Amino acid sequence: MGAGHAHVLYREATSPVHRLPPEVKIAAMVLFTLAVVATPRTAFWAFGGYALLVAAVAALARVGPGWLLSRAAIELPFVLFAVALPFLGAGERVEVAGLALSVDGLLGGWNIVAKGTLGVLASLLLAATTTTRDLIVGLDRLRCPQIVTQIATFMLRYLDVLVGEARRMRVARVSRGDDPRFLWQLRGFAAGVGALFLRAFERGERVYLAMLSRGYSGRMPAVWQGAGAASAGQWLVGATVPLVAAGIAATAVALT
Amino acid sequence: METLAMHISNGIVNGPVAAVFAAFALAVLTLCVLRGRRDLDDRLAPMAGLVAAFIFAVQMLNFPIFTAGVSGHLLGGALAALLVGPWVGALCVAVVLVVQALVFGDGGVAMLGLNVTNMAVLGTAAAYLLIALLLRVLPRTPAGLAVTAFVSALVSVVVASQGFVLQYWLGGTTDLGGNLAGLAGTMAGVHLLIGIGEGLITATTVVTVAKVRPDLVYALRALRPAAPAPVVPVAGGAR
Amino acid sequence: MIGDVQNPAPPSLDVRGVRYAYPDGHVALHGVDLTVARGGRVALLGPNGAGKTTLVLHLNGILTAAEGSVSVGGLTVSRDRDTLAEIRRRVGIVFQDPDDQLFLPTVAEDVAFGPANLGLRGAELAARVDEALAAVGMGEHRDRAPHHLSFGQRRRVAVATVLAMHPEILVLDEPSSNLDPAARRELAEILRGLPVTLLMVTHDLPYALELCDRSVILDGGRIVADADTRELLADRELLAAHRLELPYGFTP
Amino acid sequence: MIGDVQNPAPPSLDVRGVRYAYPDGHVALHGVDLTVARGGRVALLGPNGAGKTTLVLHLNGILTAAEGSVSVGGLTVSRDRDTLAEIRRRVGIVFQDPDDQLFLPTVAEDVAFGPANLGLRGAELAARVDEALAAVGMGEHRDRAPHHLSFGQRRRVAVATVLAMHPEILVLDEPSSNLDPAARRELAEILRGLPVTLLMVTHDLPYALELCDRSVILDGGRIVADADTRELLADRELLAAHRLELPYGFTP
Ligand SMILES: Nc1ncnc2c1ncn2[C@@H]1O[C@H](COP(=O)(O)OP(=O)(O)OP(=O)(O)O)[C@@H](O)[C@H]1O
Ligand SMILES: Nc1ncnc2c1ncn2[C@@H]1O[C@H](COP(=O)(O)OP(=O)(O)OP(=O)(O)O)[C@@H](O)[C@H]1O
Ligand SMILES: [Mg+2]
Ligand SMILES: [Mg+2]
Repeated sequence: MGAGHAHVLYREATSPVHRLPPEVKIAAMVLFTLAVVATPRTAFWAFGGYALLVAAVAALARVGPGWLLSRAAIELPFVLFAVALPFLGAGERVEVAGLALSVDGLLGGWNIVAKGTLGVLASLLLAATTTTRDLIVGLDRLRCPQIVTQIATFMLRYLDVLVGEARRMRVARVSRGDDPRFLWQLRGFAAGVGALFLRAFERGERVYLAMLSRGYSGRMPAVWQGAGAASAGQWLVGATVPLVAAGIAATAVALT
Repeated sequence: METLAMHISNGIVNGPVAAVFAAFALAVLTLCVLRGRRDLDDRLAPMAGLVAAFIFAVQMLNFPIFTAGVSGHLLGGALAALLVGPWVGALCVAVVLVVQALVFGDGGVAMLGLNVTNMAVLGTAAAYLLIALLLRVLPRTPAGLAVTAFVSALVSVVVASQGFVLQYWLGGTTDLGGNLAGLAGTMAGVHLLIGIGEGLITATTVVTVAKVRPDLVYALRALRPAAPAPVVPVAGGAR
Repeated sequence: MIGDVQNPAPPSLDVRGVRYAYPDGHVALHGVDLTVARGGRVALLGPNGAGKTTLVLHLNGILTAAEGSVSVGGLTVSRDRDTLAEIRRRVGIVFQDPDDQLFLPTVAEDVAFGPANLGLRGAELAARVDEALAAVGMGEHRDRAPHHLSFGQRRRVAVATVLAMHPEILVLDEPSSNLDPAARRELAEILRGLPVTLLMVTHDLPYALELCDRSVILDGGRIVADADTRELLADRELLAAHRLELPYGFTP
Repeated sequence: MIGDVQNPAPPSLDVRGVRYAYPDGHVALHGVDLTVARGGRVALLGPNGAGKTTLVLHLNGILTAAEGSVSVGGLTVSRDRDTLAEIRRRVGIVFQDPDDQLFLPTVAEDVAFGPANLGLRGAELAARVDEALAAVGMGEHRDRAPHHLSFGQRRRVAVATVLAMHPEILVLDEPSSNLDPAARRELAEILRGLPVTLLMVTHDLPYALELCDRSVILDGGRIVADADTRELLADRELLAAHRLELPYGFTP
């Protein structure tokens, strides 16, 4: 069992973006997204500007476009919702390729695709350049209540415990002649889930008690906090992205 | 048939409505932090982490319903409420949503207030109210607990889905006109099915835990003081 | 062993040139060759991290060699489901960590799991379970949860789960660790009485001498010695080169 | 010890009438009394399931006795956070299962976790980590993931995590199991050189004799014997009554 500080989306590299303290990256990412969402949907040029900004950060962070686009597929359900909107929307209709589509629906669909995609790309960039541990350190420095960071710390660690215990259970079964293709082909998916839950809890509880035995008091020791909190300079560097985005958004609002 | 997932992504609901719900969610979560601190002892801390991890893991399993690409996933509010209580439970679900929004892009960051309101606040609250009611009226048997878990999970999922309908009605970026009722119906129908799956998983998980470690089920400790938890504060460390 | 016309029965275990690297790139086995004849009793010795457990996990296809092959009674381990099932029926492995072995809600269910998968039912199954639990002295704990037992008790149940399957080939990874001295001796008595091929990983050299006439030393992912146990244990220099030592006051 | 006016220093460990039942109702300790003076070296012996691990977990407040009390250097274990923190600073426990102990992504970080919690930083912290890893011979694996190590390697790291904290009282639950013979001896040498109070659970009686001058036997949740190790090991009848036996060919 390990605390897997490098989650699946983390891209090991050294880049200026990787080196930026996590609290700066989180704040920049959140503010950027807010600016995007606040932009009127008809200011098409603004979204082009945001896309350029994302591309610039991705290049700085050495994250390739292929990786970003394949991971952005998580958004797919909402893209489908967006595609359905022109058919469902009310009001004025236009004829496109023989289909009567709602203008409001078309714009709504565009709105969701554009803002959704930009938001997903921004969070993927954060994920690609920040370990989960740094993420928690960042939340901690942004004054997130300790109970929340503590739950988050344990959550990330228990994901590994769950995976580890599931693996052990599978090895135990197959070596004694069972032949399940998936976890849920066990005598009922749910029964397996209940047992896995209990096992993972008891393992995790013992680990937690062992941590207490080594002086853990609800917060990871300060050395874990990496290079120390962000300096004013780093905040300034990090602020460029949301500032540019805010500029674009303000112009767009003023123009429409 | 459109595709729906519970994580609202950026741009579906307009900014002002999102902001109002963000303020609402923040206020409720602050209350949860204050109340949750009292609950979170050596037994609940690892349990809260596991509940969050478990919800995180099952939310990753998006599963298709019907044939037409409608997908949904489990929400976990009832499981959290049963195992760690309403306050810490809501925090657990909220933590899952925050981490998913920050690093997986699952659910827009700007829509976090909406998602937290639906899944962490409405879902958990509805579940806990039902749990409190059902545990008092149903017999104190594993079957009673299973029914409680099943029903509260089912209802909480449907309630959470109607939260989305409400928000869309208030601030949907596209006017669906008469289709809003259709949206409400589809959401309820789809989430009834998801709720059945969620109910089954919640019930078996909670019953399994209650059978072996009744001291770990918050709802049984808090709502059935007649069966006192063992005197030991920290349970079962030894192996 | 090749071209052995006198004895056409294939060896119980035949490991040839097995190389294995863990997913993180760490190479644990650098070409291991090992043959154990039917009914043979072999101790697998070696320092921590030598690759013993890794080798054991190849014997029933839990890990699959990057190079080389493993065969069990003439059947080559492959990804084919039916072959794997048959191999897992023949080879019983007691894991080093009992938590890798036990997963059902009660001890009795856990012990019954293997034989039930072999098709046993009803009275026959119950008899297997009772016999195996009695052998390790855990009969009175049959209805308890395995994860609520002490470490040594779990190890005993882990042994019982495998004994209950009556495997042809028994592979034990550190079976005596965490057992109390009486349980250790009782286990040795049981193992001596079983008509099986035995491969036992152990750091307890006197225990190896007690149970196995042949010993191999694995170090750094390679077999570095293979001899009669008594002779091997007498070679202090060889032992010392591989972090093995006889306990104080013991002479083989 | 009560009214011991000659020696005002409180005993390192003082366990009085401790009774404990697990949440499932299983009573593991039925009133245990045990006192270990400062600098004492005591082996805790007993059959599987006797309650040894349960007792160990009481020594730093991980489990809290239903009845009775535990005090460490005069400080009574209670639920008070500050007292608990101080007690956990003094008592270092090596758990029986290394998987319960290791949880960080790399070996070095895991070893640093305890001392960092004690407030150490920078070069001092690094020195502690290096020293502890060198003591168990795992220095070269410092950047590997603990869950990618062999069982014996993990046990060594688990020992290092506690050594790095420089506890006043060292409690080890079966430290020698799964270690190769050389590592076993090296651990004994380290333990002998440490100026600490030592309580060691073990099934390995010669190891107990090597390291501890006093031994207690726990059986069925009660202390049934407490004596000089050599004398205790000479009492075959007593040993046999509690499933303890000396290995073949060994005379204390
Ligand atoms: N899951 C894993 N991932 C990567 N490397 C591993 C993994 N498991 C073991 N190793 C490495 O492979 C080598 C062999 O490990 P193995 O567990 O086979 O040793 P062993 O001989 O069983 O040791 P021990 O006596 O300590 O049980 C070791 O160097 C170990 O660090
Ligand atoms: N988590 C648990 N829940 C319930 N009972 C338990 C639990 N852990 C241990 N027990 C029981 O308590 C008793 C004492 O267990 P303990 O682990 O203290 O034994 P031990 O002396 O350490 O044994 P071993 O030598 O096998 O490690 C045993 O009967 C065991 O079955
Ligand atoms: Mg091994
Ligand atoms: Mg024990």
